[in-house]
Amino acid sequence: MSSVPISAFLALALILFCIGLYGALTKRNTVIVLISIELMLNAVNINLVTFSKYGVAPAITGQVFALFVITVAAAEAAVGLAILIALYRNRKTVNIDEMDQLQG
Amino acid sequence: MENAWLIPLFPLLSFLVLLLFGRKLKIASAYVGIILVLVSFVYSVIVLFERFTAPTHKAEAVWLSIGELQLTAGFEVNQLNALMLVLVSLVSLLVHIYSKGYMDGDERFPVFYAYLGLFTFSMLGLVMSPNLLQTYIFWELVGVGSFLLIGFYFYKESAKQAAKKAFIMTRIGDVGLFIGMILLFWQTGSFEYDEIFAAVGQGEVSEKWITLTAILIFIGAIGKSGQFPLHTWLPDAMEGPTPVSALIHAATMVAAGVYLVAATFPLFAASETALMTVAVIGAITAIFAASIGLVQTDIKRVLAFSTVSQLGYMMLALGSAGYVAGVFHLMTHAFFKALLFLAAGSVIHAVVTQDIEKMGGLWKKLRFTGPLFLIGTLAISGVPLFSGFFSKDEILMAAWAHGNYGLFWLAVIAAFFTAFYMFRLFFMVFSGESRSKMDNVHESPGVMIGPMIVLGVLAVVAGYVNTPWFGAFLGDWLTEGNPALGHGHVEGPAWIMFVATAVSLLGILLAWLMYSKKSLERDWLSSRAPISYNILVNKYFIDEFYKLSFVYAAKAISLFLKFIEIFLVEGIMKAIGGITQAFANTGSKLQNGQVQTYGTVAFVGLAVLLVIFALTGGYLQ
Amino acid sequence: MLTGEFIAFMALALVAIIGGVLLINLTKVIHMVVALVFTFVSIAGIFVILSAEFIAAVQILIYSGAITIIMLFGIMLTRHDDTSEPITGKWRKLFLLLGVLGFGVAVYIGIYNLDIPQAANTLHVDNTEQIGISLYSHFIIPFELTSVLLLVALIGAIVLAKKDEDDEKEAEKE
Amino acid sequence: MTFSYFLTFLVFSPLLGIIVLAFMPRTNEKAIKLVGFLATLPALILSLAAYNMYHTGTDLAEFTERVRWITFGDFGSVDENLFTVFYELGIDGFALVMLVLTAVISTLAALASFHIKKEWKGYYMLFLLLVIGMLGVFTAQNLILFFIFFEVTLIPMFFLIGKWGFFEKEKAAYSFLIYNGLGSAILLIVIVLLFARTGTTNIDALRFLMNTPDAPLVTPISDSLKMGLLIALLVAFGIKLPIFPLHSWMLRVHVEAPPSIVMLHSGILLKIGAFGIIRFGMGIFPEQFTDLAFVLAALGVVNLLYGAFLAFIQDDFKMVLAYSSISHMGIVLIGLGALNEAGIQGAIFQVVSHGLISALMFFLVGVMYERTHTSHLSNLGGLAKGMPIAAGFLLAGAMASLGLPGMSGFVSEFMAFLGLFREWPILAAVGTLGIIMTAVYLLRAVLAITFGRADREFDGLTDIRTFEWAPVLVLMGLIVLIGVYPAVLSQPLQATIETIMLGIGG
Repeated sequence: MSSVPISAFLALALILFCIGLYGALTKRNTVIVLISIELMLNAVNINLVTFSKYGVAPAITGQVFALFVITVAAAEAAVGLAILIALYRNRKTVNIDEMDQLQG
Repeated sequence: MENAWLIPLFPLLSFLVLLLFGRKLKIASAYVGIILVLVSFVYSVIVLFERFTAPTHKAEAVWLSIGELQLTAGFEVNQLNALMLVLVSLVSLLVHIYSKGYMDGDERFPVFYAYLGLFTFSMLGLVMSPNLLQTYIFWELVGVGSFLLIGFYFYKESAKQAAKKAFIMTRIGDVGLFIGMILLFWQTGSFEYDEIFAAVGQGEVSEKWITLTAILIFIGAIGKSGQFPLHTWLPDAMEGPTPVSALIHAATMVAAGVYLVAATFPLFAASETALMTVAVIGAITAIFAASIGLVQTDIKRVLAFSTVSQLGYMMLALGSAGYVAGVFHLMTHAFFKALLFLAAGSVIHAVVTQDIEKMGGLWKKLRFTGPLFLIGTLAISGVPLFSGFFSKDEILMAAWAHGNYGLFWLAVIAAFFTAFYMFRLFFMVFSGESRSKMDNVHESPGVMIGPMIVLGVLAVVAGYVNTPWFGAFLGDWLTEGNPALGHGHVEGPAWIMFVATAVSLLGILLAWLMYSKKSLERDWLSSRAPISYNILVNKYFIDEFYKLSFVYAAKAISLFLKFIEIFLVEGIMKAIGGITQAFANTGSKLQNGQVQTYGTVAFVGLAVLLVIFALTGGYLQ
Repeated sequence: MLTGEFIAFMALALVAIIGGVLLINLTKVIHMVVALVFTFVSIAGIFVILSAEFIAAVQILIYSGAITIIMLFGIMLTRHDDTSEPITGKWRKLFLLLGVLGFGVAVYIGIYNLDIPQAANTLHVDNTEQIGISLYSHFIIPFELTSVLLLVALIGAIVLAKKDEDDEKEAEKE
Repeated sequence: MTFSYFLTFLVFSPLLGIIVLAFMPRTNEKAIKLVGFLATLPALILSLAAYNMYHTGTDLAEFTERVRWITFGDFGSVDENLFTVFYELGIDGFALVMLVLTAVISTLAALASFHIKKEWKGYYMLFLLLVIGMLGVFTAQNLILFFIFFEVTLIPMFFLIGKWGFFEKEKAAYSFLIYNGLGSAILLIVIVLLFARTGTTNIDALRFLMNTPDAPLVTPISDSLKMGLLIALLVAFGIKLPIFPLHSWMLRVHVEAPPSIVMLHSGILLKIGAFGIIRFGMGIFPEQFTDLAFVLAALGVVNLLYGAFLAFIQDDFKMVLAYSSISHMGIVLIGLGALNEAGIQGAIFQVVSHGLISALMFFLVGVMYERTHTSHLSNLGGLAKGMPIAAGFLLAGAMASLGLPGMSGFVSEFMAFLGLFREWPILAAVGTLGIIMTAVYLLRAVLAITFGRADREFDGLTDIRTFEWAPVLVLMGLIVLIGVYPAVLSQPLQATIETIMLGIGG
């Protein structure tokens, strides 16, 4: 029925996830880090939707979950940016390597 | 005879009592020791007489069980054992009595008697053992007794070294016995003598194994009996008190090696190679030690080398299938050599030196010791009518009859040497002018003379139990009912007896000419052939050789291992420490407060796990 | 087997990946966000291929629309002096790259020959209706909770981003 | 008749002492020492009672006690005991012997601790905790309990070395902790893996599961994994034993720890390694063990010779004894490697015998150090004059150590070699070189201390004092007892060895 194998979708999701991950862990600019995280979430969505169609037990649930993920991602993006702006106001920088308050 | 196991326990009791209460008993500890050993001796004599009429008695109980295997302990009274019991307890008794005088005034007097008790216990236990394992146990205990007594003067550096050397050299031999015993056990399934002999007799053990195990057991005998090449401890062992030398290093313990070969004789008899080894080692030791004895100047060392040489004789006898000859010489030698040592002790007691160059002219001053020493000297030299003559004759006969002609002539030369150096000793000590600085040289007390007289009598008459003229009583009795041990008496050509007599008389004559009459130059050898003289004085440089080879080799190996220890083992230690530290350092560096670093580490960790997972197929099977 | 579906998938996937790679490699922040828009849109296309039309619509609305715009605002509200990466990050980057590659390979080993038997499904029929039904029946409680979450996020974002006047004053004093 | 909580009381009886000590003023030296000593007595009395009951025919299984403790997951529907950890104590003949040995040496070490000069309160509290750990290790019936008790021995030991030791005590304590921590970690991995795969950690159950084909395991374990687990176990316990080249920590501990603690360490703690190898290595993985037997025997010979040669050139007497421990543990390995009845029995005998002998030797070292303030051979000499009794016991201890017949060392050495000669005669013959070397180094060291001319400063030495008599006499008595009448040991061991032999299939 389908000419595209399930593994192709999964592989695409994997590649996007890896790119997002790499970006999230290497970029200095906090905005880009946030964007990379969005990309990772998107990759997850691809998986969810793929399994919703091609999984062992196809069901709509996968798509519903993708919706939830998108919602949470949107909320996260909003809060993340708010924090970023608050931080920027305090420290005049958006570079993530200058934020090391975690260090004791 | 059922209660013969009590015999060794009396000296053990003496040991324990003196160890616990010796300090309070002081001089009375001598009486404790003497009485208890006397009981042993009396009982041994009774057992011996019972044995003349009754058959061999053997009793055993399980000592240790290993799964199905059951190792037993017990005692056995056969002809050889009964004879040895009397011999050991007698000499021990005499030495106990003698020491009362000799050790008088020593502050560790009770300790000395305690050690004597321990030694006597072990030696009596040794000669009653019905199996190899028990033999080995007492064999080692005997070694400890000897070690303790050699090191009795513990504050002397030389005594310390001698004790250590004695223990280690004999231990090397013991390991041979240990290996031989275990191998024999796995071949025959038993440590029991009779079962081993039965297995060997029925051909259950291959020739190769018999030879191997017999030679290993013989290595044990080499160590204990001071045979070449493990003889070097015995002369050094003379650092101990002289009565100890008489008891341990002349009459009993060193003869244990001979006893061991005799006790396992059927095993040796089954392998011609093993017999030949014993004979060759024996003959080499006999001539080799005798040649060293020619030039020594310490009275006890001369006697020590003569002991080594005589033990070589016994080995030669056993190796030539002369079971009776070996045991016979063991017995006579015990008497005359103990006599010689006790007499030497008496001499040392009188002049407070062991150097024969500083003695001389003592014949008139020591009215008892002198004649007794002469008896011993005559006996050991093989002068006819004394005990040594008969037993030595028997050995030569056995060697000739067995076809060891080369060894026979070696033995004859050794007999010549023996006669020469023993009389050299005698003349230097007792004849001529006094070279001693001591003024008040006096005879030893009666408590020392008494035992010597007993031994003197025995040194003369002991030979008559087995003579070609009056019948070989001892031989017949020893071999009775046991054909594996050979005949009671070996017939040999009559000229052997004359040759033996001739060489010993020749030796005596030569010694007389050199040292008493002084018609021959004394330093004949040292001036004509200084090299060979040097070699003899330094005992063929064997001690030096051992020092250079084995001692340094052990040191070198140890140092090499120390390097391994420092670089390899400590290296592992350092590596473990270093890795831990490196981890800690990296870890603390990673704690820089940056989320991305944390994320990286966490993620890479996950990735590594996943890769491992993927590579191993997902699961450790 | 060059079906239309396959060609569409390949094209969309290619665009998505190129977008992602550009996100990593471009230097200007604005360019990066624009590159990302391409990725988001192609992912929406992928959703269509996977017969999730509703999700595709939501994807375009939320991601390509809302989130991108928020990000742009964020960029504009903050200062961006695009300097070069610090040198110390080099090793970490390499380390991470190896980790990411290892992770990718390991997961790929797990999925590359994944073969799940096809089961008939009716997802493409009235997709939106199906989602609606399950959202309002089976997932009603999580759905309501999502609204709470969004509300919290909204208020939180406002509180965080609002200028704190006390702080401002203190900052001026110093 | 069953003995409920007999073993619990035995194991935890020193706790009573800890509690009493906790409420005592820290300056009351005499009372603290007395309480510390008395607290070791209940365990001694109970263990002797257990030994006596065994001899009068009580079945050792009656001592077993079992309480459900921790349950992981919910597998009640499959088997209610699956993934459940019990608090279970029990003993077999081997454990009984080790228990008695531990109790005896603990009591004597408590006496020897009278030499301790500072902070008695903390010392005795840690000491008693250590005793609890050791008693527990030998009675634990499952691996998790075993591991807990095993760890309980580590911590007090660390502080006892680090606080009351000699000059480089901190370094010794840390190297002790690093090595043993590593060993515990490996042990923990093995235990957890076994638990996950089988759902049980009970030793008898594991022995059954591992050696029954088609046993109902939760997940199967391949032969190669079993081999891996066995090797891991051997490494973990090999550190403890110690096997060359994992021994360097133990040298430091022997030299730096206070002698009373070394008595326990050398006497008991090292034996946990042997106990573990026999109980778990041989018990749970007999087939794999058979494959490794030669390696073990060869390692044993290496240990024996390596220790002996290095002991030969040491100047510190404690170092000599430390290397001699390595050498003697080689005999344990030799016996285990021989893998026949004689060998295994020899190994267990050596465990007990070396425990007694090294405790005696280190006690004497403590006695001498207290008087002369040195343990270096080059500084000592002629002590036989000043303290003849101590010197005599030292010599007797050395004789026992070098395997003099009539003492326990000989029996074990003899049986181990008897076993090895049957399997690998050539290797055994090489090993006998160790017998000679043992005599060489021990005599060298002991004669250097006792013989020779006495130094002037050693003139006014006092000999063995009142409380010092008890340890030397008891230890010497036991050494001679085992040497003369080995049945006291071999009888309880019979059943254990039969079980092991059954597993090996010999």
